[in-house]
Amino acid sequence: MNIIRHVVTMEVKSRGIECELGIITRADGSAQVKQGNTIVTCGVYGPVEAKSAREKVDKAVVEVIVKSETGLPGPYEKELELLMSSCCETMILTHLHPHTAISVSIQIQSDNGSVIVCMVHALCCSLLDACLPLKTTFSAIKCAFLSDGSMLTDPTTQQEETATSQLTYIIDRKGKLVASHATGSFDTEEYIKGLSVASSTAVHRTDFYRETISRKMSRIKQ
Amino acid sequence: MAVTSKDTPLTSTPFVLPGDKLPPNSDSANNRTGVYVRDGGTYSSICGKVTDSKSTVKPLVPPFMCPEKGNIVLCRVLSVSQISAKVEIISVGSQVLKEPLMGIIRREEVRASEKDKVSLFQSFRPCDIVQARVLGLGEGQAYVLTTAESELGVILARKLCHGGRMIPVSWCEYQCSVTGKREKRKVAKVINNISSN
Amino acid sequence: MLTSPAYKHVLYASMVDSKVIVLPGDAIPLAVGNDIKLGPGTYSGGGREEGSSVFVKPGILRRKDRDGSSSFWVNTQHKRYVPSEGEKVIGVVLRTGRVYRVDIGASQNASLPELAFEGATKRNKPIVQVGDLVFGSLCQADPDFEPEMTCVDSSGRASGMGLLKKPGCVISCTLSLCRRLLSKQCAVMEELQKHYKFECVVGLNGRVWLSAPTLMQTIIIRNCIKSSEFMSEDSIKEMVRQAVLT
Amino acid sequence: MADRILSDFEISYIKQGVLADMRSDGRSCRDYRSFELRSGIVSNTSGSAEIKLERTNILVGVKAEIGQPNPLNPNKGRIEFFVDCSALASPKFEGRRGEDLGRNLAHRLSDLYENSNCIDLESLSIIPGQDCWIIYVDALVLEYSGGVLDCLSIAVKGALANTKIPKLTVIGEGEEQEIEISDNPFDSTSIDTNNVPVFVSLSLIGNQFIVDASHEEEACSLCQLSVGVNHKGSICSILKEGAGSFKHRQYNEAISLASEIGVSVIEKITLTNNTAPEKML
Amino acid sequence: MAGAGSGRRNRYLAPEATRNPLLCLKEKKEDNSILRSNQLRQDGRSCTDIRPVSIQSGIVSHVTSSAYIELGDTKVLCSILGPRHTQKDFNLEGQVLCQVKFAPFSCHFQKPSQQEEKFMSSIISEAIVGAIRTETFPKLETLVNIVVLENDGSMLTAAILCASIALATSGIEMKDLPTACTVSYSDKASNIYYDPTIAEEYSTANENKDVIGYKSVVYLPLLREISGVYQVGVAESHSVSSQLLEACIEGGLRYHERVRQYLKDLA
Amino acid sequence: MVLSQTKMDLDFRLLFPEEFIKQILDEGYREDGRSHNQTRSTTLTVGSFKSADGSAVVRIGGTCVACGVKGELANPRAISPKDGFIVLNVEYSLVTGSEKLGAIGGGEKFFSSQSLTQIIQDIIHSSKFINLEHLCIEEGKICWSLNVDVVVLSCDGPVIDACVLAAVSALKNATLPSVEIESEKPLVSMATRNHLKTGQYPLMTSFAIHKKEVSDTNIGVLVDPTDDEAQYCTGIVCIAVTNDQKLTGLYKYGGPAMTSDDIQKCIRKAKKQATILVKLIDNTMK
Repeated sequence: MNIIRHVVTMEVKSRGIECELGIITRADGSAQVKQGNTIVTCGVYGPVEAKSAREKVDKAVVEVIVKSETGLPGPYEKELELLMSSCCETMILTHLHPHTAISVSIQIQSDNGSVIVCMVHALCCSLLDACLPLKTTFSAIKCAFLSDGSMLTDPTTQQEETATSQLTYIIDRKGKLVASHATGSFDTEEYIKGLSVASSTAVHRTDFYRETISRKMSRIKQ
Repeated sequence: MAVTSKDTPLTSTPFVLPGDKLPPNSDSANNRTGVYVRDGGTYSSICGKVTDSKSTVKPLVPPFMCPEKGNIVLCRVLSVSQISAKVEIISVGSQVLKEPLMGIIRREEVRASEKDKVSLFQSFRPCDIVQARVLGLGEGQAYVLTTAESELGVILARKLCHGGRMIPVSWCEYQCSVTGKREKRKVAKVINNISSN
Repeated sequence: MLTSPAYKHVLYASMVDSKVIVLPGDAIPLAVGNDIKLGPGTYSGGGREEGSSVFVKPGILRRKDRDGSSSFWVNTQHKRYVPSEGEKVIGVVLRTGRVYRVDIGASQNASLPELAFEGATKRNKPIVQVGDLVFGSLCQADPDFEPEMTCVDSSGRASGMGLLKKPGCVISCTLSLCRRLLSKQCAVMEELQKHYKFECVVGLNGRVWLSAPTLMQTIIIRNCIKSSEFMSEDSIKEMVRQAVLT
Repeated sequence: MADRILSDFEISYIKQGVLADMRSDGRSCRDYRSFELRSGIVSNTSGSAEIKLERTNILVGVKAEIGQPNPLNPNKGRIEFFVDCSALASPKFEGRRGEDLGRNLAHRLSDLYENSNCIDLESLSIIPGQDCWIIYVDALVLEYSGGVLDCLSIAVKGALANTKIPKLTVIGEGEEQEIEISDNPFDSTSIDTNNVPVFVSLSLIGNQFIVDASHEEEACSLCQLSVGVNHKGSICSILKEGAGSFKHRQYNEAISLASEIGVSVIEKITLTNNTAPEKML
Repeated sequence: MAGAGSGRRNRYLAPEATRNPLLCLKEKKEDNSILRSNQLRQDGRSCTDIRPVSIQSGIVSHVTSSAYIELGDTKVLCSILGPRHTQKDFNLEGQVLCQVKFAPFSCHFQKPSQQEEKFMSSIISEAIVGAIRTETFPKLETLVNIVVLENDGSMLTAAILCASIALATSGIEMKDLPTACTVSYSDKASNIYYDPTIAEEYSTANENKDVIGYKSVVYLPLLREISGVYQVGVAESHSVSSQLLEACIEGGLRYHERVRQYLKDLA
Repeated sequence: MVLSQTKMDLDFRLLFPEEFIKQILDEGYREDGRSHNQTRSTTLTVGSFKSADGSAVVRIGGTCVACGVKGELANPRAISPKDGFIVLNVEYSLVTGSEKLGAIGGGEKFFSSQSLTQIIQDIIHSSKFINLEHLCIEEGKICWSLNVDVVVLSCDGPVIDACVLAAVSALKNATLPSVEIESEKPLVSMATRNHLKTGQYPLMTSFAIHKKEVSDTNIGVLVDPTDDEAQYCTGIVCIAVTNDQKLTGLYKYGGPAMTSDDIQKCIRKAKKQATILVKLIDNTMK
């Protein structure tokens, strides 16, 4: 299973994404994404029976569980779950599978900065692997602004500590903003600059997804 | 020694609290709404102003009416299986329930004629609005409902995602205004001009 | 539509056999044919005219032109079975009673009425225990309701459907492999038929039932089918020949 | 308490019995069932007692240990209660229901002992703010047939009377004070429990309160009043449980009845305590 | 938040070994006697005065009904979740479940333990259920949720009054509106303080010698029955406790008038 | 009750709440008559609970949130001897009746209490509202640990805005007694109480965004959405602005994709709303 390193040139310096599909055999769709040494594994269990208490009549319910490296899930993981489930809710055409549940479990294996970006890519790859009906593919990028105004993309943990603001954008293939998680103190120009950088990488990420899918499909000779 | 709290006279002031004495009225037929009888005297069980005929109380807040046998209820279909359809009762008579209650329509109670050849899949779909009559309390969690009369059944078929309106075409079919697709339902004969009873 | 960057390296004119990978969100090229039929993997956004029809599943774009109208669909490779009407599936009986509950690997268990077997009447019904394998077709599969199975075709005959009573094993594989096993010129099946005499039932929900005279043969057949998914035609022939020798 | 399903006829039978002041086991509404209290029966505890009231059987063990005082009142000792309703007593006790009932009883007891300051807690303090005696009272309900709160309070009173706290001397002063416990088992002080109150529960059946209701009577009673009474007959704690409600007059009669019964029960306890020979197991 | 560390359960935990500042006070409070020289209490009320009562209803949205009451500084909020389905087993009689919770900042020293809250919930629910016509909602349950925002004495009174106002505006049929009152008393009930504040209420923590106990009674004024009693502290004889009962009933009736006045203005 | 034509519109709201709200939003109205950019009246009362060192109650339309700050003495961590602690927790109180039955339109909350806790803690930390060093009494030995407990009493709309406002005004209102150390033991004197030193405080505004049926490019934005509107709009944007107009948090959860000028429109609205709230805080704090 050769892994294609996908290094994006331009001024968007990113640590390069490596993705492996089908990691978890029992899951309907699964993916492990490595960015530098931030590693996230995500398993998707396609339309399954929903618990009658949470069952929705007209659309599928999305349940996301996030587990970080150590310890029990606390408020930090709960907030990431909210971000991921809101992405799924808007991207998946849930009204095609009423009365069912789509359960996603995300395990952060090692966290060395911009973990949300890695989680989003793992989520998108595993949804593609599970062939759930999606409106569009989506990807993410994280920009950290340092005190001297310079911008770092895809920062590691050390760079994140020194940064004054960390802006994470989740964008669809046309570069429009699907979700965002921005903390630290910044102003509008910085946010918009980060957003324009993010949307410029949208096309590269789509090609990356196309590569991953074609690698999965190429194992089958028509 | 016992506190001689004044015996509550017939309430001169029009406002009544639960427990205040009401003059005994003859028609104790509708003794359900806001009045109850205790060892002889009739007492009010809700707060409100006493109406001029001094027998019923205009309630401050409409009292909760639990679905009784024979009430007509408006409910929304939740899920349909082969033997029964689970519904969520939205309003009882003209009183809107603050929190929906569970109801169930069994296969035998869908249609009056040829009961056993009914297929629930052709009678209801989730998100339909159904008018039914309460058969009884039932022993489980849900109330037992029936749509065996001609004016009971699906009133409004569900809204399709592309906004088309479903128009009843015959006693057992709805047609979508946009795509023209026909869907089978147990249609209620809705007479438009009769206001709610 | 055509000039959008997603297609800059794709030749759209002749793509019957060249592999074109489609991602969710790619627009369907309306400019080519006049009326378009959309198969699985596409979504027409609810029938609005200005054609917001989009591909929603990733996979290989398949296209077939027949007398002016071209139909598009996407070959995907996934495991979770979504029931659709008329497909023949293999299920495991979970609960018996007036209506059997059968697990067909979908989001809801299918219901199989007691009398839906060939020649079944009130008195003599086939004895079915929990865990039995049933091969039947889905007579009703609507996303809102539970799927319903029957083992009788329209004229009341079993035509191969019913309980799989003989000893055999079930392998679960991806849905695209099952479809290939059912296609006429399937390499691995032809090869295996030359060497062994065995019975094989393919359910479209990703389950294949095999029964061969000896255990050894069953295992060989099982491995050949499983690994044939990732090989080309001739390498399959080669693989089967070696397997048979050992 | 552990509920027991009664048919309507049984309920009306019991009600008429109460009206005629003649209950099913021959007692009048004011009679207490005879009970037998034995103390000093468990060896490795500082004090213990066991009570048998008709078919209710409760075993209480008391252990005294040295620990931290409660920061709110640093110069006082502490009493901790724990009641365990074992599944032996009735099938309804396994799992959560037994625990809930046990916790309620323990809370009721600690509420009584804390608020009616019947035990001189200052004497239990060793070094104010640092160390004090903590009395752990563990009760085990072995058999259940009504009146469990009363028997529990009687058994605890008996066990506390029987408790031996070893003498100890404090060496050194200022910061590091040492405690040295004398190992001679005989020279030990005991806790003064004469004004420890006892619970009397009254159950309302029909419109009359009866004392010490049996299991069946408890099941068909509308509500219960549990009254803590000490040896002088003064009321230490009152709590009404159950959904029923009663008139003003009934309440006053019930409270005066309770204080009489309480005094007579306490006399019976002190009687059995002194006469019971010290059983050295 | 460098200080607190990442939470392990669904809450961030305070660091260990924290001490309440009230426990290490520099200057001791000298006079903690209840009565000032002119027979008035610290806040200028006479022994039988009750604190000003202010009531609001309909504060919480998306619930059947709600009420908020302030007795002086004691603030209690109650909401009723109307007759709804119950997961419990089948029971023809309607169920009433009451739950009391204290806000984390509601008490000066420590928030009451979970067992304490359960004990108060059982007292309140058993006092209220007698006044509700449970036969009008068979097979269903009604939830009475009470939150104490600040506890400055006679918390049980505030909770009962708040629950009865919320029930009155919820449309659930009732036999009677329960009312309640709390009094604290000194030795041999020489003087009885109506509606005591937290300082005047007896508790082993504060060392005021004057007060030796308190009693709260829940009363059904129109049925003229007592549906809840909780007395703490040593009362000399049963006549003392019946004297306290009369004081509570008399206070309860005053609160009942105040509630009737409020509901009348509401109409 | 046979549905007659006149009763249809009332029951339309009851039977198909989703379509009803979508239709109203498309025509530019709102269920309670407000325009899309109009917020509901915000009332803020401070210092209402005597049992807490600092407290605040915020009411935005139907939403009501109470917050109390209680200080406790704790010993600082070895790794950060100069830092005190701020332990912030948000919880939905029992009164909100959060566990609702009913499949469609069930009232379950968009933000769970844990995610609210995390967001508000991030915002207050990143806006440097309170410097932890100010909470230190004696380095390495004794420091203050502030328990900030936000209790949501009623939720009908932007719970997160009310929580941030409540936490900020409670911390600004909080006064801590002065403490001296005598032979290793802290002595607290209640006589002199001094306020906390606070920097820039964050203020949150949230918007519900929905896709206009007419043209799917532009996005409809609702300021200060009620619970029903937030439920049926597919996305929520929360923007935190400090009182000196710098951004300190921008969270977008789901909903239609937005271009950068949509976002700038929201940021401008958020800054305008923040100035209103700053005025409100200033005149309540006086």
